[in-house]
Amino acid sequence: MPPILEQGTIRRAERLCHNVIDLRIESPRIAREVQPGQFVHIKCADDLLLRRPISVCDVEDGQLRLIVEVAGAGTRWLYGRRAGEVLDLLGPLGDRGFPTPDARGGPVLLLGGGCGVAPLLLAAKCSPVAVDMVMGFTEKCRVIMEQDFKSCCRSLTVCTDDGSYGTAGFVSQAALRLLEQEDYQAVFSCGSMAMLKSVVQAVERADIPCYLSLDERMGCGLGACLGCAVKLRGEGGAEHYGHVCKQGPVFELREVVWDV
Amino acid sequence: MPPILEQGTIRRAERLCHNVIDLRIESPRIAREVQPGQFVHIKCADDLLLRRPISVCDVEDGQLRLIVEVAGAGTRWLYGRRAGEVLDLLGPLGDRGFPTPDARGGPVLLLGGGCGVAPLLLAAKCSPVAVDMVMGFTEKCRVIMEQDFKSCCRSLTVCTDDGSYGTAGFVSQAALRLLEQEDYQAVFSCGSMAMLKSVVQAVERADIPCYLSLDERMGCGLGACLGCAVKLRGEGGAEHYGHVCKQGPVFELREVVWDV
Amino acid sequence: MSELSVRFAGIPFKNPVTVASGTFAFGREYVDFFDLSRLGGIAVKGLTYTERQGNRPPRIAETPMGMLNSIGLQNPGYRAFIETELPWLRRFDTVLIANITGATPREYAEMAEALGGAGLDLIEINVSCPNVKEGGALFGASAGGITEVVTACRRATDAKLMVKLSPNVTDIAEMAKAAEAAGADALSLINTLLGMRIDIATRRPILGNNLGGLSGPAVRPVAVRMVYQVAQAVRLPILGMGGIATADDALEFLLAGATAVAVGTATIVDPLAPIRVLEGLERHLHSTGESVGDIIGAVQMN
Amino acid sequence: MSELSVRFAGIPFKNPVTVASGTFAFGREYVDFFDLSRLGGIAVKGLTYTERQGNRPPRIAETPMGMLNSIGLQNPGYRAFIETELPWLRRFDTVLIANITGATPREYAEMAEALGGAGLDLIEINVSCPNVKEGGALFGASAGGITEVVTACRRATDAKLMVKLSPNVTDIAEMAKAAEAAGADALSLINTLLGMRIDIATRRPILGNNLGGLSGPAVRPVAVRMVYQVAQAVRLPILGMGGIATADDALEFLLAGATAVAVGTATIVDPLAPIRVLEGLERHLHSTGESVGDIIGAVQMN
Ligand SMILES: Cc1cc2nc3c(=O)[nH]c(=O)nc-3n(C[C@H](O)[C@H](O)[C@H](O)COP(=O)(O)OP(=O)(O)OC[C@H]3O[C@@H](n4cnc5c(N)ncnc54)[C@H](O)[C@@H]3O)c2cc1C
Ligand SMILES: Cc1cc2nc3c(=O)[nH]c(=O)nc-3n(C[C@H](O)[C@H](O)[C@H](O)COP(=O)(O)OP(=O)(O)OC[C@H]3O[C@@H](n4cnc5c(N)ncnc54)[C@H](O)[C@@H]3O)c2cc1C
Ligand SMILES: Cc1cc2nc3c(=O)[nH]c(=O)nc-3n(C[C@H](O)[C@H](O)[C@H](O)COP(=O)(O)O)c2cc1C
Ligand SMILES: Cc1cc2nc3c(=O)[nH]c(=O)nc-3n(C[C@H](O)[C@H](O)[C@H](O)COP(=O)(O)O)c2cc1C
Ligand code: FES
Ligand code: FES
Repeated sequence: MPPILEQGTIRRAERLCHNVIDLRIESPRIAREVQPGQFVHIKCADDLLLRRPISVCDVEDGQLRLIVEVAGAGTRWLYGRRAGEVLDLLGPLGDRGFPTPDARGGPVLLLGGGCGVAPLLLAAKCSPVAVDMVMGFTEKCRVIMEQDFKSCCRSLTVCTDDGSYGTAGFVSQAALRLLEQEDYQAVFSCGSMAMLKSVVQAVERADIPCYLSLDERMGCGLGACLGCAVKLRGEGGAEHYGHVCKQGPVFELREVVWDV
Repeated sequence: MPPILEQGTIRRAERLCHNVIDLRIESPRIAREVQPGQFVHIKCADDLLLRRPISVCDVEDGQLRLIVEVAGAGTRWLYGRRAGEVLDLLGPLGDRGFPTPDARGGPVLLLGGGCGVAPLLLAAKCSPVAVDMVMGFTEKCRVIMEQDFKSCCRSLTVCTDDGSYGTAGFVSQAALRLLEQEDYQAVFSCGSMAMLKSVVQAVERADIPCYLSLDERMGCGLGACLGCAVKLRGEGGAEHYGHVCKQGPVFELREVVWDV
Repeated sequence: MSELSVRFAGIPFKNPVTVASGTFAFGREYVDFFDLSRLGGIAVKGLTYTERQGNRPPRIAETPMGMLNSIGLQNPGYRAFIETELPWLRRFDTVLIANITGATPREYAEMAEALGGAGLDLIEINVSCPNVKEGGALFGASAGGITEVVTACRRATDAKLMVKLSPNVTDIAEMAKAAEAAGADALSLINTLLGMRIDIATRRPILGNNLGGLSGPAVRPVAVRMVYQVAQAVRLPILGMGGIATADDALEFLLAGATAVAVGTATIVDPLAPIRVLEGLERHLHSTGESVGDIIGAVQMN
Repeated sequence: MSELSVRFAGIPFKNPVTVASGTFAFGREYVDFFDLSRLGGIAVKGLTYTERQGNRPPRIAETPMGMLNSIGLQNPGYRAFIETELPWLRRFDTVLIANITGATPREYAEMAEALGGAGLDLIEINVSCPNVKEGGALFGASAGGITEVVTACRRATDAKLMVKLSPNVTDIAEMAKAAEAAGADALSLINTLLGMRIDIATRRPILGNNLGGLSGPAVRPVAVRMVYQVAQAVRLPILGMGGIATADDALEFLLAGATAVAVGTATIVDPLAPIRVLEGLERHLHSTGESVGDIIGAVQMN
């Protein structure tokens, strides 16, 4: 599925909470091709040169669903969009999204933090096996997409850092409990670097594959500019730089060299 | 009247012809102070660094009226504005607009070309003596503001270069005829450089003051950056550079050194 | 001492926000917008030995997030400045910075002497104006030229001397070291990058003078880099500038090693820009509980 | 000959629109967007003597209408290029431009020889990469360094040599003359301007490598100026680049004296940018009835 340039018309723009928007974008050509974990690269305001990568959260009726949280100028611009406006999209990008679970294997555990829950929805919907979802937010008013996950997951655990909603504590803590109880065939995770780190620690002990969607500053999104480097461990253990936009954005935890 | 920074809300945005828009902007503080010939300096799109100078065409009920013709990226952005949107304005600018005619003197002759007719409307409305207006356009479909001038001028001559409407020919030709018939106390003119040149030639023979609104690329609009230079002839005949934004934008024809 | 105040070349600045030479004239145009005494300092329009009319128009061309100017130092000459503008400017409680360009080291020295004598707090030696034929950038393009001009000025006055460096050089640190060795008290950078725009319709450069100096946000990454390199190379305090439009921009320069900053092109766009930078800086310091001094040069390299 | 074709260093280009080294990899990522045979030429990602992994991330930082990159020449080495990429690229009817950076003049020469032997149309000698420690910009910062590298390459091959000049120099014309005297067949400019951005929250440079190269529309006025200056100083054909995103931008470079242009950062933003530039140029020529040759160097100074 080669990447496509498409002008997508926003059909719905709904604020989920302060600084988080849920966009439904008519983009039939990209929507037809997209796989869980892939992203679109969006041209934002005229005064912002580079595109911004945003994961596809869901697809339905030729529409892409994107969840965007304000992090800077580009995402603030996206947060200000309204139905009827048109976005310049490049996608679907990423040769590797979340893998399709083995239909004969155990269930899959999804771990998402903040806006990082978004790409896990499509992964959950496309899973041939049961999925358990753990999602974490700083506090009650930041919780999003609870209903979406409830309707497609076997179980849903909502955590808040401050205990103002659901289970108090971090995603990794809830994950540890679930990993003890159940034989998962894989873990899929997406969230902030801090969350991923703690997930890595939690999962490393369990001997199951863990797929992480990584964040890196991007240029082309196509694998050409070599901007979005991530240090990987190759077959023989040799380290090299791969590229998040092309070889990812999802990587298996053990291929990644955690420098930082 | 020191210049004012004001956020003006567009109350009406009406296309007068292809690429020409008529904007009414709620800007009570600037509107209260503005004199004929003065301009406002407008921040346009986020990716355009500098403001754009636009003459005030009229004031009514705390609203500025501006006529903008697309000439490049900034004016194209202005052309795309709609009622309800807010503009960042700096004005009124220019220490010298069109002078107030002597109430006991003869009538005044106004010569405008294209969008250059705009600032002449306020001058006409503020004149204590009768005004004759000659306005020129390339062709019929470019004629604007005919009614506006009709209602405040003693006579109105509309010229088109191709004769598709009104009198065929240039403003300067019609001006010559009027100058022969009538003892004007002054000529006020605004238009393209080509039009101003031909007006200068026509008027130079008549021994009456002629006030021209000049165009120059601007930075600050305040007289600080010294960007908008125009060569002037001083008292003793010595040439020096004055600044359109501050000492103008209106100059008497004989002070200007016509280099180009 | 407030958390905003800094000492710069021994001179107390109430805050580190100044306005850049040539973008603020002699201040008169801005008194309607804010009290000039709020500024840490004011660098006045570049002065020359005798009156200059400047270059022919057009003098300004917009570029992507930047602007080219080819003003060419239009100014009444340094004597007229001392007589007509200085007495008026003195009413403001702010550091006054003269900015001088000579055709020869001798002209620089005479101006520095006279302006020092007239009580200017700081004299900015502009060896980097790209828009005049004689002097200016000619001196700033080599360490030898800088040495010559600064040495001449140093001999002529005890006033504080700040050398304004050109970014149009291979090795900015070398220029900084030359200025330091010749006795400069401070450095300011960057002046404008030499650039050109051609009108494709007329097939002529937009600027009457053909080439001009690029300023504004577009040049900021180059300016931050040069401030950092110079801060590593010399011990002189640095007045950083080049595309500063917000407090965040100013913080980048302070972190890179500037002791104070100047707002230039941003003021041309928004007369209140220097005040917005100042107020944003103030808010930032309140929120972190730091003083400006804690931020200067505090960048941690990767 | 169509009105779009040009001869560049004796090589026929079907049109003057190429893609800049490092922004197009080896072309594979763009075949889904357009037929690469439509391009006048393709400059491949910078090659080094042996494989390089490049610099640590982050490698990209956005700036006002520009971007900084510190890729650091991640590439498989020139031999792997010849073996793996070149045969694939050969299927396209376009001029292939190798881009080489050595740690020593000898490495440059060996690569030039091998790539010339492999039938590359044009070899771009990159003496201006700001993102590697050895070689690269080190050579491009002085006329002596350029002479050394170009002389070594000239001795090693009869292939056409194009020297890619760095904008981070005091006198670009001097560098161009050195390249011409040492036997270069063409020049390309500009490479990136050295810059830096600091994240004010972490107080660290955004780029893992701290400094990086600035490209994109922000640098265009500097690039146009340098192309003009170089065109005045030497007789070599110039491949102009730096912030070209539209046909109008390309026309500015041609008017300033470039014989062909390269689209770089714009392709990173919009994969179709080179085609848009090409089609716009075509439309422009149709409307004026000219050929590209009529435009090259046609700027009239004021
Ligand atoms: C594969 C992928 C998928 C993503 N999916 C989502 C999503 O579904 N929803 C969501 O809200 N965010 C998502 N992000 C993060 C999002 O791309 C950044 O928040 C956004 O690029 C920040 O841009 P800005 O202009 O708001 O911030 P600024 O800080 O102004 O951006 C400046 C530059 O840095 C880059 N940048 C800054 N932060 C990041 C970051 N965390 N990751 C990548 N680039 C960054 C920007 O793209 C831009 O080039 C995703 C990132 C990646 C790599
Ligand atoms: C005092 C004054 C009053 C004006 N009044 C009006 C008016 O009422 N209606 C109207 O339609 N136009 C008016 N103009 C002209 C208008 O300012 C320009 O058409 C406009 O600035 C062009 O900007 P742009 O972004 O569309 O074009 P671009 O070519 O993209 O602009 C690039 C840069 O050049 C400057 N520039 C380009 N052309 C001109 C020009 N002719 N005059 C001044 N600067 C220019 C721009 O301001 C900008 O800085 C006036 C100009 C002046 C000086
Ligand atoms: C219109 C204009 C006029 C300038 N005049 C001078 C000058 O007279 N002397 C000087 O040293 N620098 C002059 N400069 C350079 C500025 O002081 C400053 O160094 C440069 O513009 C970079 O800062 P900025 O990007 O904030 O504008 C001028 C800049 C502009 C834009
Ligand atoms: C991501 C990136 C990688 C680059 N890599 C190289 C390179 O390998 N070799 C080289 O000579 N120039 C390289 N350049 C410089 C470009 O070829 C070009 O000279 C510069 O970016 C200016 O053009 P632009 O503004 O159109 O991008 C690179 C530029 C970018 C943005
Ligand atoms: S963003 Fe260009 S290679 Fe990944
Ligand atoms: S625009 Fe700044 S002086 Fe006129």
